[in-house]
Formats: sequence, structure tokens, C-alpha cells
Amino acid sequence: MTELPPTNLPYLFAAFAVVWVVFFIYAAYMSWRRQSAQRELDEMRESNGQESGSGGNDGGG
Amino acid sequence: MAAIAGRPAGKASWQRGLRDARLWLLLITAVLMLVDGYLIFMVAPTDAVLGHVQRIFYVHVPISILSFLGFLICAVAGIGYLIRRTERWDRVAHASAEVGVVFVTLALVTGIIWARPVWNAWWQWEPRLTTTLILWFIYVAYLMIRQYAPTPQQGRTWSAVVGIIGFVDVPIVYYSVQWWQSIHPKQVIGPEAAEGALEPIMAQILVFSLVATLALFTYLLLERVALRGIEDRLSQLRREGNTD
Amino acid sequence: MQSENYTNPPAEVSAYLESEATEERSGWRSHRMRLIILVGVIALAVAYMVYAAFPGNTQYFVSVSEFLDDPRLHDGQTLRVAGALDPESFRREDGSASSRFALGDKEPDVPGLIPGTRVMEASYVGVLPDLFFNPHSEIILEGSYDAQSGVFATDNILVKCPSKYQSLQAENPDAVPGAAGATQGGY
Amino acid sequence: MELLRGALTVAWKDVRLELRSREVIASALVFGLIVVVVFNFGLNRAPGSLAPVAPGLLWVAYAFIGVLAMNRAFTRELEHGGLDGLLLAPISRDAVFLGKMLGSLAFMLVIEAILLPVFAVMLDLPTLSPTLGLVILLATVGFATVGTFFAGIAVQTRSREILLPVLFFPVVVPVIIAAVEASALALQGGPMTAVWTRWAPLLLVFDALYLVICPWIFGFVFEG
Repeated sequence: MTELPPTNLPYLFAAFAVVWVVFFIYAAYMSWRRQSAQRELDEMRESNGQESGSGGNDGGG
Repeated sequence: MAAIAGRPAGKASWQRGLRDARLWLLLITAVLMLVDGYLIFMVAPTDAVLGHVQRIFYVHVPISILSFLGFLICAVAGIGYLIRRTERWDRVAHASAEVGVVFVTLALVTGIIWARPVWNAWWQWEPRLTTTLILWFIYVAYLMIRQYAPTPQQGRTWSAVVGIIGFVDVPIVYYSVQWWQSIHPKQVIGPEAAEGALEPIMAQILVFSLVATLALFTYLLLERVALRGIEDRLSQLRREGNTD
Repeated sequence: MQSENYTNPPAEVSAYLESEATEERSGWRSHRMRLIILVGVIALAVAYMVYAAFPGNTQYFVSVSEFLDDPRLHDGQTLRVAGALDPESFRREDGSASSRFALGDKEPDVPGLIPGTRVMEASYVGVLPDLFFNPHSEIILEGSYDAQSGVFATDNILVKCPSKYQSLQAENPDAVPGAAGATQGGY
Repeated sequence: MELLRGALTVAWKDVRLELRSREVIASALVFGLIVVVVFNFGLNRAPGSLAPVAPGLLWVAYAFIGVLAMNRAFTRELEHGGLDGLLLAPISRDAVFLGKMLGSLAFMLVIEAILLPVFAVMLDLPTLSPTLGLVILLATVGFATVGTFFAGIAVQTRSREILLPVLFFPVVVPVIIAAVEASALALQGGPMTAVWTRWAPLLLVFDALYLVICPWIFGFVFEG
């Protein structure tokens, strides 16, 4: 009964590492995509504002 | 075009408020997670049978529970969308399904890593694992339908249907260890948990982990909704630009 | 958007709109009808499943006494038998990976095998899992029974962990001080 | 009655089309034969090792054949705007659904019936039992109902080959479990009480469930 339980630390660290890496990548990816979309949106809005509605084609892509 | 140029100022400030709220939430989440890590590694007692590896429990269980929450939100928002047919409901449903898929994937992965030293096998085709894998497939299908539908309109309707039907699997996953013979441990929290399945200190740390993970879940969900919002506006602008 | 210069619709249009509206209402009624059928069928299905179908049916494993009492399982088919290790029975030949042991019935969340329970002889070749000797673990043997030798030839060993988590201290209040210190200090 | 007449019209249209082109049944049959051959190479290591997995094998083959057949049956509607024509026809969505489902059911039953003796010969199984026939009938009703529903969705998307199985299999898992268990009993030839008291009623319950839910949501899905 006094036998100590096994440690298995590599599994413990692997599990935590996977969780944190995935969460971090997911959050970073979303924030990167949001920023680039936001930038594109701002550019588009700016160019639309300057040419007042006629030149909306340059924002695509 | 005029609608975009003449955006009411109230909406912009509301959005800025939301962005600030997300930043605050991120900060709170980070603090909670640090405390949670301290609790898990320094305060939580070592399990008498499983040893240190049992600490995976404090991420595995909250992540699984929050994946259920994600799919619940997805189903409810799907119903909301089918009734109201407004973009807002769909945005929430889509975001929660995606976050839910991330969480259920991590629940599966942490479970697999935990199972290897404890069960002596990475994977077993037993009820809990099998039903969870089916849940994963259902909501991956949900995301695929959106991706591949001929029109966004149809994608929204069809995925809402899948999200609502798919939710049926969630209670099955929860009760699977009760209904069928299984190698997976029985429920330790929730309505079917046995008395004394957890030591008080373990239960307290689990609840804290749950709160911390809930904060993270909420942050990711809000971030995803915001991303969807911006992308929707962008694609709308592109469409308008092309039809000019 | 503005309806200032909007005149009343012609008669045929409003008639059409009205027919549309009644259709919608009858559509709604049929939805409610279906909802009732749906709830009925689901209630029936759930009641039926609770009554007979799934629980305990597709057995993931059998217990030792279930196995011993059922001669149909002794024909060499592959199956899983679950129980607790009889710690006295374990023998291993020196310098080899093959081991012999006996498995008895186990009550969930009670360490050790049930006193006085019948045991099944088993053999295994290979590395034993970490938790094999822990009295808390329920051991699941995958393999087949050899009726001639009366030994269960194990291909694979799984360990079912307890549904209860307990700290080392609570389990073992008078544990050796070094062990207690090790559990406190994380890793 | 109106519903049944509409459904039969749609189903009859499919059957006539099939009699002329034979593309669904022929392709599914060839596919089924290939599955049997691959199984033989993949599994037949020791003599007698096939018997325990035979029921599973049978249903893996039938499930994949079902997906193939139902996909074909709906893909055909895409050509020349057939699907729009169907949806614009003066019959209810239920009738459209029921008709397509009856057509698929008929195709699948024909394919399964032809493949049964093939399985009997090539895998050495006693597949020609009435109990097994009934199990197949019950399970195929469930398959065809769910499959028709999801095929209706998947066929319109850009990735119909993968989307249909991904949607279809999680939902029909209960049917597959029950069908495999019942077929195992039927193929063993032992006492069949468990088939009648447990698995056949379970299949019936799920068939009823799918038959109520699927046409209803089908109407929803094809609203817009």
C-alpha cells in the first residue's frame, strides 16, 4: 500500500503543452486574421471615401 | 456605399467598447490561467493511484465540459437563426461551433495522452471515446457544410439543422459511462456524479480550472464572433465594389 | 423603404397575399402536428431504450465470475475479462518477460479483490503496465481462454482506473515522510 | 393519399430512369464486388478468421454501397436542373422526399439482394436466412431515410463525395450497431430471441424516428 504511484511526467507535460500550444495558435491566428481584415476594411473604406463611391474595385483580393 | 460612409457613431463606439472588453477578458484569462497552473502543479495533491499524470484531469475535464457548452450555444443559436433568420444568430452559432470543435479536439487529445500511461493503451473503442469522436465528426461536418454550401444562405440554414440535430449526441456522451460498461471513469461532476468521487481540494481546484477555462472559452468565442463580423463586412464591401 | 407613394395593392395581389397567409398558418399547424408526433416518437424511443435496448448490452468486458460461469466463453474466442490481481499469485520466470498470475472479482472503487472470490489463472508475455500491481486498478485482460490448460492466454493488458480520485495523503495518512514531501512539492 | 401518389410518381420516375441507364445499380454492384475482394485480401489471414468479423464486413460494405447509390441517385437530379424541377413540381416537399427515399430504398434492396449470394459464396456465410433478410430490410429503411435527407444537402455542395458520408455515418450509428449485432446472431444460426426482442424493435424505433424527423427538416432545408 505504501508503494508510490508512477510519475509519468512526460505524458503530463505533453498534455499541457498540446493544450497551450493549440490555444495560443488558435487565438493568435484569429487575432492576425482579424487585424489583416480590419486593415483591408480600413483601406477600402478610405479609398471609397476619397473617390466617393466610384472606385470600389481596387479593394478586392 | 452610403450606408457604410454614414455609419452611426453609436455603433462604432459600441464596437470599440466590445474590443476593450475583449482585451480586459484576455487579461483576466491570463491571470486566471497562471493561478490555475500554480494550483494544478503546486497545490493539487498527487493522486494516490495514478500519480502526477492525474493532473491532466484539471484541463481534460473543463475542456470537455466547455466543448459541450460550445455545442449547446451552437444549437440554441441555430434555433434562433432558423426562427429569426438574422445574421447575428448565425455568427454566434458558427463561432461557437468552431470553438467547440477546438475544445473537443483538445479533450480527445488530452484524453489520448492520459490514457496511454493509465489504461496502457492510447485509444479504446469504448462508449465514451466513440461517442465523443462521433461528436467531433458531427461538428466538423457542420463546419464543412458552411464551407462547401452553394450559397452562404443555404450554408447557414443547413449547418443550423446539423448543429441542432448534432446536439443530441452531447447528453449521450455524458451519460455513456453510465449506460454502458466502459473503461472510462464515471462522471465526477454534474448530476450523475457519485458522492465523494473527488476529494474536496481536488473538487475546488477543478471548479477553479473550470472558471479559468470558461474565461478562455468566452474570450475565444468573442474573438471569433468579432472576426466573423469584420469578415462579413469585408465581403459585403467587396460584393458592392464588384457590382458597381 | 418609404411607403409614401405606395398605393393599395390590386385585388388579385391582396387575395394572393391572403392565401399565402392562410397557407402559412396551416403550415404552422402542420408543424405543430409534426412536433407532437416527433415528441411522441422520441418519447417512445427513449422509453424503449431505457426499458430494453442498450444498457449493459454490448458488453465491453465480462467479470471473472461471469466468465467462469459461462462455458460458452471458454471456446477460445477473443474476449476481455476484468477483475483484480491476486497479489500472492504473481510469478515471473527470471530473465524472461512471461508471467503467470490469477485474477479475481473486484468491487468498483474498493481496492483489492473481493475476499473469497474465485480466481482465473492467466498468463502474459510482455511488459506489464505501470498500474498493474496497484490494488486500486481494475485489470482488463484481452485474450482467449485455453480450455486444455485452463489458463487465460493474455494478448494485451488494459488498466481501468478508479472513478475516484484521492490524494496520496488521504489514502495513506501515515506515509513515509519523504513520500509525503514529494507529493507536496509538485514535481 | 395525395402524398403517396406524389411520392410514387417521383419514385417511379427514378426507377424508370434506372431501368434505362442502370448507372446506380451497376456502379454500386461493381463497387460491392470490389469491397468483397479487398476484404478478402485484407482480412483473410488464417482460415476461419473471417467468421467473427463477417457481420461487420457485411454492413461496412452495405453502408458504403448505400452512400454511393444515394449520392448517384441525387447527382442525377443535378443535370439539366432536375432538382429545381422536382422542387417546383406541384407536390409537397414530403412527397419529394418520400419519393426519392423510396427510389433509393428500392435500389439498395436490389443491390443488397444481389450481393447476398455473392457474400454467401465468396465469404462462406449462411446469408440466405429470412431473419437476416428482415434485419437488412429494417436497417436499409433507416439508411435510405437518413441517406436521402443528407444526400439532398450534400449533392448541392462542392464536396459531395466526402460530405455525405461525414454527415450520414454519425447519424446512422445506432442502426449500424443494431444491424451488426442482429446479423451476427442471424449468421451464427443460434437462438434468435435477441433479434426479435431487442435488435429488430430497436431498428424499428430508429426507422420511425428518422421517418418522422427527416421529411420535416427536408422541407426546412429546401425552403430557400
